Amino acid sequence: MGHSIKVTVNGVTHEATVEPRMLLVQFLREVLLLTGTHIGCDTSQCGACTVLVDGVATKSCTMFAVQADGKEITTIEGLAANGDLHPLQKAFWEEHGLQCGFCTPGVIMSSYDFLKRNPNPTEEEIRHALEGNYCRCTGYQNIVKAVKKAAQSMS
Amino acid sequence: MKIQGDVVLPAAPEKLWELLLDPQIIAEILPGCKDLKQTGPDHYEAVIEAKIGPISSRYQTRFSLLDQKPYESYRLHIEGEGKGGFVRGDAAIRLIPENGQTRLVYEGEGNVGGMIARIGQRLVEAAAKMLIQRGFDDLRKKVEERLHSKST
Amino acid sequence: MIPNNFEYIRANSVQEALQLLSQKGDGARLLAGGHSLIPAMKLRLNAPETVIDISGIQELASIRRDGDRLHIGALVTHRTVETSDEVKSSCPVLSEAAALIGDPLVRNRGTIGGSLAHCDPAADYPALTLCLGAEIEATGPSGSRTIAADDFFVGMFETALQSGEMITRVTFPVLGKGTGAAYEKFSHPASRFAVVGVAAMVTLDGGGNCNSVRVAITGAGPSVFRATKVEQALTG
Amino acid sequence: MANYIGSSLKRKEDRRFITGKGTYTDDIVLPNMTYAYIVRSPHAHARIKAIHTDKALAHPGVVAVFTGKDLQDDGVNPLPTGWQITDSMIEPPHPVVAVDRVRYVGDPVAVVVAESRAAAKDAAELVEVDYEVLPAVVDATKAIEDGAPLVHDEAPNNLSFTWELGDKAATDEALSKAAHITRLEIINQRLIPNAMEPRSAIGDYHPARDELTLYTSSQNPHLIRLLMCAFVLGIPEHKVRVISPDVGGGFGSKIFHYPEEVIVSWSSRKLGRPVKWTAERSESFLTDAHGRDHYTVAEMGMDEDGTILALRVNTIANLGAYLSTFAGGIPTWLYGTLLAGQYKYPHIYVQTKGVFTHTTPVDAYRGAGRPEATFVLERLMDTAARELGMDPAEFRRKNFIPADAFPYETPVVLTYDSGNYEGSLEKAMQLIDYKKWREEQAKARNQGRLIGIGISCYIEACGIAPSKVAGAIGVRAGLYEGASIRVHPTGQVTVYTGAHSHGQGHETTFAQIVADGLGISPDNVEVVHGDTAQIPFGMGTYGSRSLAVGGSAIWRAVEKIREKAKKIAAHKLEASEDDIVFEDGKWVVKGTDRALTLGEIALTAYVPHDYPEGLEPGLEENSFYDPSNFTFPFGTHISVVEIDPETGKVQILRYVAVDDVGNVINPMIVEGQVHGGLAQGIGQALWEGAVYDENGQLLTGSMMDYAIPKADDLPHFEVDRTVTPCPHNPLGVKGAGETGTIASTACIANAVVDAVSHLGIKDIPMPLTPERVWRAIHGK
Repeated sequence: MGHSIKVTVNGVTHEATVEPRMLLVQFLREVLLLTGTHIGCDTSQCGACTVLVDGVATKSCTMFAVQADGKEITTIEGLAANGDLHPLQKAFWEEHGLQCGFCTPGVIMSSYDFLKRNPNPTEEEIRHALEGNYCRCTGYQNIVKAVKKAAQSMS
Repeated sequence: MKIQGDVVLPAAPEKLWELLLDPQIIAEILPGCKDLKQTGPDHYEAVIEAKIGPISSRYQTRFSLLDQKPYESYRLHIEGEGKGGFVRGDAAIRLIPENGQTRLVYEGEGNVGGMIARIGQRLVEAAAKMLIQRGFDDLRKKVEERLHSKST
Repeated sequence: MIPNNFEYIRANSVQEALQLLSQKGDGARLLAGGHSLIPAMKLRLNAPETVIDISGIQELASIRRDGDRLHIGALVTHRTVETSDEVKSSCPVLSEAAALIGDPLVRNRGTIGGSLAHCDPAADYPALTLCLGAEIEATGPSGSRTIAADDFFVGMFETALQSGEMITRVTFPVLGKGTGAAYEKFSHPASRFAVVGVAAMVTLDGGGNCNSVRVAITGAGPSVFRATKVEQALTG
Repeated sequence: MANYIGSSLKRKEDRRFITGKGTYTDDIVLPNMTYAYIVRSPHAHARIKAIHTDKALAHPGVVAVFTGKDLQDDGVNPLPTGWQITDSMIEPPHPVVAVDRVRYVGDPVAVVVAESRAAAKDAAELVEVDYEVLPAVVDATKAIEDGAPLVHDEAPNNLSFTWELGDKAATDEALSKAAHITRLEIINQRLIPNAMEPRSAIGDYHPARDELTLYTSSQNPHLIRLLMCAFVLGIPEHKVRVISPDVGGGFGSKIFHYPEEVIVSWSSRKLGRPVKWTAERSESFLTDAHGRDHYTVAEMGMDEDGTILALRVNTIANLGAYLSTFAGGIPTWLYGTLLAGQYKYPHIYVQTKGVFTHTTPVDAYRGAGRPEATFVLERLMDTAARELGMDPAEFRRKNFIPADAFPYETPVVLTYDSGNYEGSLEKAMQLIDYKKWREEQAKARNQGRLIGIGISCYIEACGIAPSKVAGAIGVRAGLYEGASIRVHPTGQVTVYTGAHSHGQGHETTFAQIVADGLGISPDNVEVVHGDTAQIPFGMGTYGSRSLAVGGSAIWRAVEKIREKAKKIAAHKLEASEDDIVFEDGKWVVKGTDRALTLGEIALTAYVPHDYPEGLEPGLEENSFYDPSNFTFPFGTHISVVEIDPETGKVQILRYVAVDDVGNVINPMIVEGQVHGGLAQGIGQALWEGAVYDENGQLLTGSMMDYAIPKADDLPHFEVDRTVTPCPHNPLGVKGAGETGTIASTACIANAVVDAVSHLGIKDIPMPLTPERVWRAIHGK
């Protein structure tokens, strides 16, 4: 029943045996204990579980762990290189882009992918880019500001 | 959820009546019906596998044909339970003769509960209509087949 | 959040996927982008015995223009259609429409073949496919066949695909001079599915008259359909 | 010395959240942990004939299966409600797990505990429940009709209480003499809170120590402990520790004592192993207490020149199937008392019927009663102005309580502390350029475009509340707050607060207060919340009370520390106590440069070699602060919307919020609270709404159907402030967490109706979806 998989998460390669039905988010949270990736819904809407799969922002609740075999995953825990916060993390901090923090890792990972493709976005583009990440605390205004600030500091 | 509609069947009510109550026909026109068993006069049990796109659910179903007024009307009551929740339906069925054919008019209430009701809101009503429509299309075909095979 | 258990098999080629499909029968489902299948499985509204993962089949993941035809592999993601220069120049409405599907994260994984095979009554791609008169290539045990979009969408979640077949390619016309197309969608505020979506393609002759018009509507019926009366009214 | 109070300090808590190191309840893994999955009723109303658990028990990995009868037989009591509205209020028992009848879709029926989540869920499918389905009622207005199905046999006509406030006779008389009466029938639709973190709880019982730890995603750990120990399980409170770690939003929905907290605690005691339960989102939709759900008829009478004479409000409030923790208080005391709003008029009468239905229990959701009151009043204000042919701003101005009238006693028992209503209206009108938009609107109408301007002037009573008042209005709890400040020998400080942060930034705001109060950097202040074992006592966070009550408690403890520090400083500096002043963050001998810092004093307190005679060593103080009144934030919000006449879609062109929350400790955080509140209030106006079918099935049971605002739905908000300090708490602060929600729903609804009023449209029911707006415009 179990499948052997080899997944590189935040630069570290893990080998594990997983049931086919285990979702990637469950693998990250329950097997690797990387609990920064959250589960906010069960219909693949809220984006709290967003991680990068081979660099592409992905809802890790809508992918089986077994599908991650051979892939490179980056989670929020892997974003700060050598303890230096990523410009997105800094910007979210400085612009008060989070309140309860639950959606934040997903929002940051989505923004990461987005800024790679669109390094100099308008406010409207940022709002559209975050359509798949729900936040119930901030009203999004400071999230948008933070993404914009991160874009500026990265360019 | 209100269910209503009608279908014209190519036979007079007197010829249709028997077919409508025939368990074998019922088993064939109920979408995804398996293992139909008679549990009493006009009472049946069956497993119904409903497959609508992303949703696939098995229902343990009981149904009854009540208040029968031969050649005129009866009531179909159906209750099923499955993993995705439950379904219940109750429909009054009337047979109206029309130029040697029959207009079958159905009118009733259908309820879906559980996960499907909560998640599939966007689809439930359309899906129910589709399944009912399909059931009656199949019925028309069966009626045609039977009458044809009898006449030959 | 936890699906029922199932057997998982990865198919590395179309051939392999087809063999598995015929071997596993009705209890098997193909997994491409997973954005329709996995949510249903998580809610246990669908419990396939076998999941055949075709997401890694490279041969189905490319876009190619061949004269006045634009071939899009079944596993091309919405994001790729949205951003592809080839699509933008050959059939820009497709890119524009792809950008309206779900949300960016859905578009990152969802595929055109998956969307068409799934045939959700409120999905976006079926409207485009039907409006543009695309052709769907279905491959089964006995080889490939081409199905015109007009024949492909049969009903709610129902297509002309037969058991054992899978979509391998979708072919769109390259929009030439004098032809324009657009897609307008009124999104559901929660799901972002189309409450109603209208795709239209118009070809003008030299004199500025409508030579041909095709209009397809999604979200407003059990399946995508053509608004033939509108088409007739606009032609000429 | 930095002045931290009033500065937009970056939040101390954020480092853990932005690096994925927050610890929410579901992140906690304990050795030997088991997982609970709860079998729930798919029916809104049914009799349980039998429950067959044998197949589930036999499933691999299953540890136990419990039914309601198991809990009942073991002496588990029903869940209590914490607010008695009238002496005759009917409080039917609310079993933790249903025993013989289920009363809403989602009512717990059985509990499967297993070695893994997957095994628990798999086995739950094998629990067979025989139901006899009974007729259900979901609409409160129908539930009180004779012959409606009864939710509880002990509540005839499904009525829990009829509550009233104000002088009915005087109000009736004033209305009968009014030159004009404006009447509205309002449905304030049911909302589903949807905090992003689904609820979660872990019970962890240690048999050898006979101690239970409950981790729960709660806004309210001390109260949960009290309710669960004293009322439900009957176990000693001192043997129970409740920890609410990082909590991912609450908005009210995590105040209440939920069945699952009892289920994991009781199961863990039974099994001697930790038991975790985490809601799936579809469970959250069914079981988190919902909000709002009022049907109201409101009438306001004016004299010829537009002076308001009286207001009469009759509301039917849907309470759901059981009385949740604060259920009764929301549509009564937190609603009726707010109906004076910002206006001076002599007569108000309000009556609320609290009604049971076969739906999820309803309780406080952000704003809790006050958004409903504001909606009634501000929709009436706009409608009345229109009917009188007055500008809505002018009509409001005419009826404002003047700035020199405070403290102001309303006809509905509140005494407003301070206010300047005209000030915030003026500021908002200037910011948005009200006059220009009225001109734009006129121009647009000529072009067939639909532009509307909405005003909402609100008042909020928050910072709940004096305990004495709470007792008088039936709250079965005190509403003070506890705080403790421990100065460590090095001069660093730990603050223990009974308030609980689930996104509000207490760790920063409270650190700012203490930093200024004791002359240290906020970096040297650690704020501990959410743990009953560490914190003396607490009443939790809701009703925008954390800063006004919890912050004041902390300030009182700061003052006590300062007093003791002064004694130590006087001794060390060989001065008289009267000559020691706290200046620039130091204890200074008046008029000299001789001074001690907190660090120096703290070291002395813990190493008291040279120390005042008779003074206790150590530097740690507790305080319990019970306020003398609510605080009364207020403000004016103005929005401009444009409606697409062809689709009915509403676009928000501008949104200006001018709030007055008294003194502000951290402006950045206050603005963030306003933004979030606006999103939720606008969400109610335009998109959100729970829909049940007539059999009690929740049709909006997922994020596929229930529309939570997304980034591209919302406009850029323009947020500003006026400052009218609260006169009765030491910080001069008022609550800031709910203002956005309270004001914005009415603000947007007023704008939408304003946009189409020239078409003869008086009202459109919420949510103002494109379809509803389009139908109103096209008369269909």
